[in-house]
Amino acid sequence: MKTDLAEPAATELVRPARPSLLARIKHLDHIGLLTATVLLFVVLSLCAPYFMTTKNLLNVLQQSAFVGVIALAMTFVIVAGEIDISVGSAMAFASSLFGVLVTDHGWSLPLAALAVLLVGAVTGLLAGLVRVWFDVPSFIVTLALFSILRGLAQMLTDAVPVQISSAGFSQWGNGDVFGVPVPAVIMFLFLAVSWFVLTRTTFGRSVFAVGGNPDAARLSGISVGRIRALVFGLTGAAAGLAGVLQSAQLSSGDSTIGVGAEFTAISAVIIGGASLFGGRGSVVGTFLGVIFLGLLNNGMVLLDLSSYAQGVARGVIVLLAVVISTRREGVRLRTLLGFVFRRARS
Amino acid sequence: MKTDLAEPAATELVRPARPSLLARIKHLDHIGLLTATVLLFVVLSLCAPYFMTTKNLLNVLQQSAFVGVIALAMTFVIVAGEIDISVGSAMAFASSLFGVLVTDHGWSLPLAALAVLLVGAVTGLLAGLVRVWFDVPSFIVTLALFSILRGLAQMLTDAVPVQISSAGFSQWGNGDVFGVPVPAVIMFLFLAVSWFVLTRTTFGRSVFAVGGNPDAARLSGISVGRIRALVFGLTGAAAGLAGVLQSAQLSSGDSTIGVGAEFTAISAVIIGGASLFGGRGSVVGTFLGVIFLGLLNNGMVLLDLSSYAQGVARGVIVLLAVVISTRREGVRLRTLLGFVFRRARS
Amino acid sequence: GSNKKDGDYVIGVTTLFSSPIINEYTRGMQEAVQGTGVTLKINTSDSDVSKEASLIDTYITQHVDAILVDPISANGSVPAIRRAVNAGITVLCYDTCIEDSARQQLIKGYLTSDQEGLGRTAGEAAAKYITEKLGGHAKIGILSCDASYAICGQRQKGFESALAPGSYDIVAKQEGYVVDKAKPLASDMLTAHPELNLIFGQNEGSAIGAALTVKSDQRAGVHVFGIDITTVIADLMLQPDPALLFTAGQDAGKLGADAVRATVAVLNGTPPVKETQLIAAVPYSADHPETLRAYIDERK
Amino acid sequence: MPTSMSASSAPGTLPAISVRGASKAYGSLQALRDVDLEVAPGEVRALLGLNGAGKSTLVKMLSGVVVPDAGVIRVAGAETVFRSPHHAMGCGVATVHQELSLVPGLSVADNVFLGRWPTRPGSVVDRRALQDAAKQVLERVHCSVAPATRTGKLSIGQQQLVEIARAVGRESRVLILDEPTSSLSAQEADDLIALVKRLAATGVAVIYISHRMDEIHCVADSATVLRDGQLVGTVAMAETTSRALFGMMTGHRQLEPGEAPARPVDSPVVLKVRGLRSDALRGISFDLREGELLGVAGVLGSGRTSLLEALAGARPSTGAVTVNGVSAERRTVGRMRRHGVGLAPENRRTHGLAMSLPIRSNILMGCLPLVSRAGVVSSGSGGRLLRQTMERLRVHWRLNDPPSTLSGGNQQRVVLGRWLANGATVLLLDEPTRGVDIRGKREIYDLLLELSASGVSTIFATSEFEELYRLATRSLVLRHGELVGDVDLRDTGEEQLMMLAMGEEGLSLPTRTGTDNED
Ligand SMILES: Nc1ncnc2c1ncn2[C@@H]1O[C@H](COP(=O)(O)OP(=O)(O)OP(=O)(O)O)[C@@H](O)[C@H]1O
Ligand SMILES: Nc1ncnc2c1ncn2[C@@H]1O[C@H](COP(=O)(O)OP(=O)(O)OP(=O)(O)O)[C@@H](O)[C@H]1O
Ligand SMILES: [Mg+2]
Ligand SMILES: [Mg+2]
Repeated sequence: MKTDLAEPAATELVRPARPSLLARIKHLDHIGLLTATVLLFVVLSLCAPYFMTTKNLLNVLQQSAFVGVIALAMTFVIVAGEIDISVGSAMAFASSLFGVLVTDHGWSLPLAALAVLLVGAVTGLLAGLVRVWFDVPSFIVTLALFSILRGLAQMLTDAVPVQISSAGFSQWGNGDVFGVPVPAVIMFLFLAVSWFVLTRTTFGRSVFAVGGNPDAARLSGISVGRIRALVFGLTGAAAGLAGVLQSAQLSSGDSTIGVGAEFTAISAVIIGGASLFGGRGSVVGTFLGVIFLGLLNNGMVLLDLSSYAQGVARGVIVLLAVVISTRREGVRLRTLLGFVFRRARS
Repeated sequence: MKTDLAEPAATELVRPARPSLLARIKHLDHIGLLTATVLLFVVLSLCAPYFMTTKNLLNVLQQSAFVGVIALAMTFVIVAGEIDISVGSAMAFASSLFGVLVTDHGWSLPLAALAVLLVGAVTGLLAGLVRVWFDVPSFIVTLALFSILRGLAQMLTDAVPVQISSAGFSQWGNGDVFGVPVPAVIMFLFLAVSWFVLTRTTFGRSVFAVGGNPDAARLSGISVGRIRALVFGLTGAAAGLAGVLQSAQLSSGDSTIGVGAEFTAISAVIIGGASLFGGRGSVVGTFLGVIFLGLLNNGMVLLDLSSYAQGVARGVIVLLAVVISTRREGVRLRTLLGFVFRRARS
Repeated sequence: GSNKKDGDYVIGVTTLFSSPIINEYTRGMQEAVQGTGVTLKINTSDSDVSKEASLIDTYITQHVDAILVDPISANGSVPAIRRAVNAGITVLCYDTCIEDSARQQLIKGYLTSDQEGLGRTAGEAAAKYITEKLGGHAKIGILSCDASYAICGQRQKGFESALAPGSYDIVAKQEGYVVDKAKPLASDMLTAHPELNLIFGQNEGSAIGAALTVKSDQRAGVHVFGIDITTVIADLMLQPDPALLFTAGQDAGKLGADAVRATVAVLNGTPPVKETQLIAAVPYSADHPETLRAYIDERK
Repeated sequence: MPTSMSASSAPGTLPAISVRGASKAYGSLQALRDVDLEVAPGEVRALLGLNGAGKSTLVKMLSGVVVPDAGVIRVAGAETVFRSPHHAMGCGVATVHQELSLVPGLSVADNVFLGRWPTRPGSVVDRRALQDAAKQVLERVHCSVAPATRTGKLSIGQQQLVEIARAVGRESRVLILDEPTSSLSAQEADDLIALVKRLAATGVAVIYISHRMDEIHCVADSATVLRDGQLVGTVAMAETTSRALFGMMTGHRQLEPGEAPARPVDSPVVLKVRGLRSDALRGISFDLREGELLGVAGVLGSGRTSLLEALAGARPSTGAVTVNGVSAERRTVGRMRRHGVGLAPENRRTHGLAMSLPIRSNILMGCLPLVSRAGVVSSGSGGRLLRQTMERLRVHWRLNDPPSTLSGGNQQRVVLGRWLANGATVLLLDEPTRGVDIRGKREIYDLLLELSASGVSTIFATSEFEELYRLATRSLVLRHGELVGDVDLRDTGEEQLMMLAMGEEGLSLPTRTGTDNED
């Protein structure tokens, strides 16, 4: 059973105890992650000059928006027990396609944007279908796509950024609504929508069911294959959106963007408390995860850390964040430390 | 049970019918992959000039050796139901460390090599222990390590390759034994050893047991945690070895090498017929997978494919290879195609 | 194999990775062999030394007449090149090259943009700007690629050499040479250092990233000096009161063409040129829109 | 077999295993409180209790899986503290746990000796020795499977035998079996019981957990009863009756089992099946009437599960199926659900429930269309539906807890609830009371009878005759996927049924897979 994988310790051998009081109050989840984020926030506002300025915090929002949109969609994929590592390349592909459509073929911006989203969704859907029909793990299918889409992006643009000269367009990426950067606004909209879809619609419930136990889902009349394919369509579309936004920010279609985006997105989702084995996760958690990572990167630059040190620090802190936020009932740092010491002793 | 995940179709719902004759003879596994490799081989020797020269084929072996060593170790990790995406960075780290030890600290080559292997093994082991103690999915732990080790490598060398001037040393990477490149020889040794360990020793069986059903393993007194930690020690050491060999080939310690090695290695293992959900896999299959990928890359260059097109082609072909080699009983291309068409129609 | 008749040479080319500048190189090469019977095999080594090695080995097995290599690592690329030379293949460098001793021994010619010169050209423009507009002192931020590519270090060296000592402080430095990574870095850098009033972008991606940020963050006080010219960069400089004031362009097309010609020449028996042949930087300034327009039009 | 050989009464002999004052709490829940147990060599001790009484917890203590909060364990008189399951086995206590613990990817031989493979120097597995040893052990448990077979290919029953072979292979002084027969056909169960008796005769002390009274009576010398984690008492089987035991387990005397309802003859046909075929079914035809409770009997691998799955659309099949007059074409679970047909699968844990999701979701996942408009779930109607369903099931669950916090019986009811909530009119139940205690069973029986009274028709596959006769007056009998009987149970005895189910082959186990070598 999937969850056995998720929590080896939580199989028949150790059934979850009837919810403790702590566990009960913790039905507003993410207490662990919240603590971590707040902690980070406090530390940075103490150590990093200019961190606590509206401008800077808005910056963080804007910079997080691109990967944020992807991470939100990734939540569906991971809750369904799948994974998608093609999103970075998909972003580059979308950006390149968009550039070519607008500049070389003179499509109107909205039309091109629509087309790109559509293409993204369809690509993802196809990947999903391959995964379903041939029963190949999604890791492999999307790994293939990862390489294919990057190649296509370079073919489209010959690896030369395609200038998209339109003042209005760059507003999509750099403008703001009542001071809030447009990409951030879009991310918030996306957050609201995906929260609603995942928690309030039959589709969302089905995603959980499929991730929780595909066989049970199948026997309950949920079309497991359809759901699985659809979630990849979702990440595809999201990557498309992120690609367009990124193009807007750079006012060009660029085949080099999005490298490593898949890892950032997945980290955010897992930090957000989702289980890589499906059946557990929430868009709110993911959003927190995205913010956490955004703050982290921003803070490290503000602290003038060398790019090498940044790599090291990021790794360590992400790991800590995951450990904290995936402890079953909330934070429980005590047990955590106790754990280390006990082991250390033995 | 894990394998339910591996083959959703193979749970009670659709039980394998009584073994077909085809299935019976197929107890020499990998028939699918073998076919694919042979196919590729034939195609290339027909289309690609200079492909069928000893020199070229030896080249393929040498070029495959580095990632090959890693892939062989990765087989253990994947059979145990884990994954390690830190190997590329680990390679860079090993290479950098080696360079620094030899050139800046004047250690002797063998001593430095030993030290690097040790450090690699220990790092992997630690990652494994984190995964075990905090019950964090290995994907996340090694993702963190992926970022940490790359950073450390750059710190060590300040991202400037460290020259290792020693004629004898470059032989480790470029010399040959009776015409066979040294790295290839080492890969073959590694293949023999890991084949023996995985199929003939209690450790190997335990790896299968842990990957196939951790609870069962635990109940039978197999120390699941120990096994899990050990396999990561193995990839760590292998990455160290690959790093040293790579340094030898480049006669310098370089922090930029190994990018994407994790994906190549994992692809090779999966192409080799292992299941990402553990309990299934073989080093022989992995070796075939490595060779397959080596031939593919070599062939695409010989065919003067543009580097963009190569990306696309690689993705597509890897996917095909996986589909073919993971079909439960051998190749069964007919069913495969039938599948597509049926779906297409409906 | 210079016993061949002129015209039917096969030249294997390795490129660092896929970028506009590198495309300019290859474009120049392709144009140079137009009409001549020379064929080019162009492959990218994706900034991966081992992939480069395997590329060169493959060229060796293909019995190419010459290899035109853009080596990734001063030391790391040597062994493969040595194998090629031992196989009787003529090897020339372009853009970057291997460390000197080995180079003297193995390489039949090295053409590159004057990397330090690029930096110096940008530096001189910056120096002028500092004295005229900033009252003689600048607080400089660097968006670098030198942690990953040695030539970027040379550019930095050249840039600083052109600035009057004491006329500047480098207050921040971040590694970011791919535009989508460079932009947020520039943004955070500006936040962390409000006093910052000049950014030096060591390559195309960093220059663009910096320029875009200055615009989007409305930091009118800050201006960008960069290296490399592309249509995107030109376009940025043509905008009203541009953030990117000056860039030292490589004449990448010319470099590519000359590199191929030099290779063919060596194959035809003209003695190899041992010393580095530098292709001068081409200054592009926002004050001279016509040159920028010309650049863009050439590529329409 | 003579209960006199029960050593429990014989004074002087050291108990093979004994535990004093065993207590264990899981968080707030006291799963076990101050329990004493003492089993003599050669004695078969039944451990009885309702779901959640603490049987498995006690077993896990004796097998080193859980560490007791308090309590002293003695093996052959020597006080021991089990550090791990491995250690417990080392001390001669072998256990077959309630949940199967085999590695599907490894060969049967590997599984029989899991973790203690015979080795040559350098911890190299001695494969010949392994094969031979495995062969012997398998013969001892009358398991016909070849040692080289890949375990994943075996049926549940055969896997259960492999598990037992593993325990037996340890030559241990104490053998603990936690509901070993819950997934076995009647035939296999009998074989197992014979085996247990043989082992006991050789002086092995056996602790035997089961919810099947008939079994207990023929295998056990004595019985220890737990209730709510506490020891109720230990009695020699010779001196007690089922009803007394029921009483001890439940804390009050049981009512007489009711009579199965007469088969409705005149009521309309709701399900008409004609020539149903699948990989495992060879042309099955029958009618099901409204409110009817129809049993399906057969030995392991006879096709019961296949039949139910085919009807539920969960496995591809050909043939005509008509539900309430509407013919069901291109059957999928989704379509059959719309026809009002629902399946409660054989294996709750792996196919029935998502343990990571709350009970709420586990029920609603079967009736999302009902509680949603335009794809949007209305929490209002969802809540109402859940409340109604819980009323029909007569339960009060904390809907946000995972089903793993429920007893076996209640878990089964979650699955039933899914289909009731969905307004299903035809229920297909595969082994509905597997692993469910007598009280849970009775409750489920009552529920089913009630449902049938309210017009819901049910087809249930079972391996327990008791259950068959208790619920149904009519039963289909399958053999090798063929319908060999459609009998009226009121004039068909168990023996006849057995003969029908097994045909000429008599008592030989059906092998369902060729033994293809994987090494
Ligand atoms: N790991 C655990 N965590 C929390 N509670 C548990 C755990 N294991 C068992 N329990 C609870 O302890 C009680 C006894 O469980 P146990 O499995 O021993 O009962 P049982 O007699 O074996 O029931 P069954 O007949 O269904 O197997 C039950 O209430 C059960 O829910
Ligand atoms: N594990 C298996 N491997 C191969 N074939 C199987 C397997 N299980 C069942 N079959 C095939 O399906 C037929 C019917 O099996 P099915 O499980 O439906 O019967 P059953 O009476 O429900 O058995 P069970 O008692 O296990 O439920 C078997 O006779 C066999 O031919
Ligand atoms: Mg139990
Ligand atoms: Mg069945």
